[in-house]
Amino acid sequence: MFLTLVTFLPIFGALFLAFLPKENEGAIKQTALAFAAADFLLSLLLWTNFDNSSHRMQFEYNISWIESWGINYHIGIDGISLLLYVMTTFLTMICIIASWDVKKHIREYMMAMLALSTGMLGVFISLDLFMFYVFWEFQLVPMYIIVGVWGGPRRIYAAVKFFIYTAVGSLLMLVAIIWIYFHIKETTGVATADILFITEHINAPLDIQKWLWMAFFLAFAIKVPMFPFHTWLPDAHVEAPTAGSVILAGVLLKMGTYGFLRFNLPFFPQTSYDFMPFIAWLSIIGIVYGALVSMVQEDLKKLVAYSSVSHLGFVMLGIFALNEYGIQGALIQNINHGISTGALFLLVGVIYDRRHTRLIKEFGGLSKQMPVYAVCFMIVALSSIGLPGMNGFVGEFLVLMGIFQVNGIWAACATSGVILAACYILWMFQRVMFLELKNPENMKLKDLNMRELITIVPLLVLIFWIGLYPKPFMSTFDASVSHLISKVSPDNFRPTKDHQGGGGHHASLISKTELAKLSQKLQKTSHN
Amino acid sequence: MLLKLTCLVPLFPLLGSIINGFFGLRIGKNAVGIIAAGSMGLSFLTSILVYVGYLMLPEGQHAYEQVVWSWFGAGDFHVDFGFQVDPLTLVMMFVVTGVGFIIHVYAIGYMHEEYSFYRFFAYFNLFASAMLLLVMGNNFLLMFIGWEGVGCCSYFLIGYYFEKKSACDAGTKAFIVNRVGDFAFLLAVMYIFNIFGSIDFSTVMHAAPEKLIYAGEAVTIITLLLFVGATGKSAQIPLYTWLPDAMEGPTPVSALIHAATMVTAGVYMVVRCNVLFNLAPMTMMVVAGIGAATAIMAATIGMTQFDIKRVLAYSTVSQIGYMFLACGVGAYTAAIFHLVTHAFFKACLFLGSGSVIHGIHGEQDMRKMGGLKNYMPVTYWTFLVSTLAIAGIPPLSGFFSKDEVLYHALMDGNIIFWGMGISAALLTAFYMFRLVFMTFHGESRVDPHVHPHESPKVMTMPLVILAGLATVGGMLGIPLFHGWHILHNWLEPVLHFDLAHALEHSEHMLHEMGRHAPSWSHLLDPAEHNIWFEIFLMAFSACVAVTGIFAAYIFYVKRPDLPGKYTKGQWGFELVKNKYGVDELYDAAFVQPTVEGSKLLWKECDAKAIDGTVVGTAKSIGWLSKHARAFQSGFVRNYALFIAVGFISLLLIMI
Amino acid sequence: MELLIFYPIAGLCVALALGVILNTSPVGSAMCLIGMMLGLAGIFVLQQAHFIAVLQVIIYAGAIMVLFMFVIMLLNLKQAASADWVSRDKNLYITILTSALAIGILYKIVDVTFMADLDSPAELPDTFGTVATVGESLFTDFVLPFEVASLLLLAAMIGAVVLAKPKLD
Amino acid sequence: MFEGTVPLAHYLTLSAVLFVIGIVGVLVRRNVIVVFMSIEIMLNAVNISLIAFDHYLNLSNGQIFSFMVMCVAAAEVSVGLAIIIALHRNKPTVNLDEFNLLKW
Repeated sequence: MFLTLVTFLPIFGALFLAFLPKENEGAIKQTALAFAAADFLLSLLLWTNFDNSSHRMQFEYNISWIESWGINYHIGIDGISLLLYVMTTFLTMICIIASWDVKKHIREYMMAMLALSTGMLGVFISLDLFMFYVFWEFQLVPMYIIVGVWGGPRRIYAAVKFFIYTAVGSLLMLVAIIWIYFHIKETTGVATADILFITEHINAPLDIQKWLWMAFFLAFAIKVPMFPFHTWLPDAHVEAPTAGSVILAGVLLKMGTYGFLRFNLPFFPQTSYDFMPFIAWLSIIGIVYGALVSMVQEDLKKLVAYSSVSHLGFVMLGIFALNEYGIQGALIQNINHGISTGALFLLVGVIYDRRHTRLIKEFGGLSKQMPVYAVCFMIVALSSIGLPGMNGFVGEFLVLMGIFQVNGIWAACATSGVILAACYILWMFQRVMFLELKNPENMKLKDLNMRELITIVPLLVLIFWIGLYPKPFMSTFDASVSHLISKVSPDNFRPTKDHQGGGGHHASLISKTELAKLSQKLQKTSHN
Repeated sequence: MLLKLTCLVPLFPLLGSIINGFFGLRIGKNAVGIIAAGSMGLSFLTSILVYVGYLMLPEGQHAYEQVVWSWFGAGDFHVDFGFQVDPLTLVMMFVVTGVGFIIHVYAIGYMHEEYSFYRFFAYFNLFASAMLLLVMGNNFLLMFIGWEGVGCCSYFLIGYYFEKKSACDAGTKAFIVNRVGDFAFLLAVMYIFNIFGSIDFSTVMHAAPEKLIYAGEAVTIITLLLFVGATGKSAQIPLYTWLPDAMEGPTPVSALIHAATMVTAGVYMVVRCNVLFNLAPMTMMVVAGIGAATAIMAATIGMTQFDIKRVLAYSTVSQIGYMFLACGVGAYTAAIFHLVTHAFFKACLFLGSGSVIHGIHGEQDMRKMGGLKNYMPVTYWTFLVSTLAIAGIPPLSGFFSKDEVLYHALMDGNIIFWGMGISAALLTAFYMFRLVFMTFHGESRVDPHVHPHESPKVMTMPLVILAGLATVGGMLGIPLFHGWHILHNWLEPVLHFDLAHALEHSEHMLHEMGRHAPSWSHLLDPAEHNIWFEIFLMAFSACVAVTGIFAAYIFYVKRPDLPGKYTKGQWGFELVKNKYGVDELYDAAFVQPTVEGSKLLWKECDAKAIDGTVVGTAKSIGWLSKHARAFQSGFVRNYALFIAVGFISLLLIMI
Repeated sequence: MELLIFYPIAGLCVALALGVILNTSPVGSAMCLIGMMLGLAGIFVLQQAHFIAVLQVIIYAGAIMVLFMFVIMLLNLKQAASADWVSRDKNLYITILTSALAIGILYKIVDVTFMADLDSPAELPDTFGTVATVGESLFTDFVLPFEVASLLLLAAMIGAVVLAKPKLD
Repeated sequence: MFEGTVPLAHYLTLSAVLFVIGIVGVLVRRNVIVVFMSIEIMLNAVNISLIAFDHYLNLSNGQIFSFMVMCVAAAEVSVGLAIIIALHRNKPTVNLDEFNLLKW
């Protein structure tokens, strides 16, 4: 019940705001912030009461919703969703502070923000497929409104593209959900869409599994977004208001990766294993491609948006390493990306607010005019390129190590993204922050004010915290990941050692396997 | 227990950096300087305490590990935030904190006019802290924190004058080139984990002989990757191009980062992983070859440059080449020995050049110097001492260390390496004295408006100390009395390697795999140590050094017109002067294609192909709808027509 | 003999029907339509459906056509300014399509009709088609539809009044 | 040659021809009155068929039916013409293409 409260508190806040007079902007903002902050604190309470050692769903609550179809209001939280959940409430709070200066329709803006928050939280806690789908679609609406109403000049185009693109994927997922529902009904005799139940009992035939997997894949891959489904992202990011971009990068994209972990992997472990090379290559292409394209962007937000494609490539790669290093790395990288990219968007938003442009060539030499800003930007940028000691490194390294266990070549290709990340971030940083302060308009820029500092500093603290001591974060999903791995580990599906002829999925470089292979050959010859 | 203080060593500079970074503007320049240098001094003193603590370790224990906290992990992977104190670490700690302290003091004087004094020292302290992490970390990843941390600080310090485009470019270049090396390093670490299931130095080094096959594929790849990482950080072929550009930073930066400490991190890393390298003879060949080639190539470029700091930069590249040459032939002691002496004399040279630049108000072109020895005597004499040291004149430190490298190159390597080394030594003596003669001797070519002056005490004192160290540093490893080689005995626990044991294991493993082990017995023959031969070599190389100096004397003091005459119109000279066009080559081969390709990728692939497909789908649906809309014309007659068409088609089909 | 009467009347009816749709003036169309209906009444007589023939003349040719004429007069419709027949490009293809369809269906109907293997016609009693026979079945078997039809007419009447009257306010 | 009664097929053919003429009229004419008249033609064509079958099978149902058709025709015409008048009052034209509000 507590979880329900935390989840729905923001939308109650939104309803409450609707009754406030439109003119009283101060009260509106303060109320919105109060709700968001309360929600964040409550979610922290959730975290402190969370039992790290268990992989089971916690704070579970299950009552019937639509009885005749066996659809339940079933919620719960486990290690995989906990951090995302807390990050959602956290970023919502930050975003509300960051949008303090919104001029147009402030009340509606705050309402949309709070409603969005509930939508996103719902996605992470739903344990019923239909409920999940409802939340999944529901959060599109406030986001669509936020981009479409408070966005930049091409906001309508971006909003529509965002909405339709993601909805197309979700519809296929709906088909898959319905198929699964009837399949479960047929095989077990229980009409239910309960995710936990399905995870236990689903046993779809392999050829159909492939299609179901693809349907889920499309919905999540668009959301993540994986190459080549990423083109909605730059448009949406560029046009969205600052807070919208932060939420988009920080949480919405994570829903895609969360989906992979919650559905694709546990429902279809065999197919996930079969598709591993496919995903790995898509992710690697995404990593390199996102970085390369990011490098030549002229618009700051677009640059950051493309860098998201690259970063999310790492997350996907980690998930489909299908081992503990990879998935843990992917989960922490999820959080890292939310923090770093969120902070980058906030910082870009700061100069956009002041100068109303995001073109890199308009800037230069800002670090002279705005030293505090420059330092913050620098830290965030370095975290984004994965400097060890900051958060990005922990995730990236684990992901790469996970994938290295699977295939050394993949790891090498993906690691090249680390070089390219340095290229695009540093080049951008140089052009924006360094060089001479030439543009007269930039000479009047003010440094960060108190409110902006309040939004950035917590993120900076987290950057170092996760970078230096990620234990409190990583221990939350330790048990859940181990449990997941026990089900999806490739060892369950790899042909037994006797048939291991080519060993195509395994790094040919690894001496352990080499050893094993040779010893088998030896045995065979001795038998003959 | 004194060893518990270990974690304080990197902490002091970090604190200094934080204080200076946050409050530097408010507390004033003097306080900033005191905090910065003081934190380094404290760090140095703590290092001494740690050293004492280390000496008090019980017999047989050669390393102390201190785990501060558990950093991160997943599954069976686990990495600690822990420090390790062993002889190698201690040597490096002393170099970093000691030389670092001296350079910090110097920088107080050198940077005094700067507005962002505090920023400089914040970065500088941070660098020292990162460097200490690098040398003190007890596992590869902690080393990597330091490894990247120093790269990052170097980036900021090179780009310290961020309003200058060349400085920014140089910083970015340094970072990115370093990243290429880091990429390889990371892969190596992952590979190591894959094999050993751990990335702690002690575990890996201990298990290496049992888990890796001598000259096997795995160890060769690991060491090659590690070495690529080292080439990035230590500016070796093919990743050396960033170092000369890095001279855009303030001179103390060049002295500390780009001469004494950071660039030698690669050497440190190779020595740290000596067990792995010992198992990979092929990599060793590569290391030695690259080292020798870099030594000679950088020396040739150094002869043609006129920017005083660039000459020193190339000289640094060249000297690090020596260190890698030493590593490559298995003479790790020699490498570390040269690393230490190089830290002394090269720091002194850089600081001296800084003093010169400071004295003539920022001029760096040697063609606009000359005759400065009368104006700045202290600088001159210290500079001369260090130059003699680097040129290899006995009994200064450089002579001993370089000679040890060359001796091992000949004995454990082959005559080609030795030949390359000795030619590089000749060139070194030549270009270093060219530098001295052009700067301090002859006619003054200084701009008449500039009045050269000696630098303040705070700058000259460090010079004197470093010159002193450069003079006596050779005592660490006088090779003549073999049992008395201090450094060698000291490093013995780290460098101890039982080849026979490793080979035995390899044979065993190969046998298990059903392969036949090649004959390795010749590897176990002990190398003969001929003291007279060594003395002969020493004498020979001293003669070579003197020859180089004499040639420089002829060219730049006696007949200053000669160089111009000989070099004019020579395409070879132009090529060398343009650094063999490597920068341009890299630019054309890597940078431009990447940038242009990315633009193409963005404009053509992303915007047109991928987004075009998406938008195209939407548009074609729109187009269809637009035309389908014509059916809903609103004219009743049209609707009637469709009813009729439908009706008739039904009729036609059904009847 | 019957055939001799049938063919001229049928031909006339077809010609007049064509006249209805080809005439440019509504009045002309209406006149053609009256002619066609009278011709059809003749056809009905030929089929011995005397009652219906009479009704045809009274209701169609009389009442309905008069109504048409009234409306035409009321609206003061002159010859259309531009012939609406094929005035616009778009109409051309509609016309072609329609005609093609029309020919298609015509062909099909005629084809089917002539292909059908029909029995010889039933013997007709004298009472066929008289008012008495029709009236009898109308008020016995079909009394409910008959009443419904009257209701329909009533509704139509009211509807026509409501629709056609000018707004009250 | 002109002996005997008219075969059923001839009546039906006449009916079909008239019906098709009616359809064409409805579809191609734009004058709303003429369209109405074309509808009348179609109704009449149907009547022919009904009577012809009656005649052929000796029934009275067809006649009843054509009687009903006439009723409907009368009702339709009265209401339809009323609508036309109402429309004409709103928009002084009888051109059907002008009445395209259905498009929205």
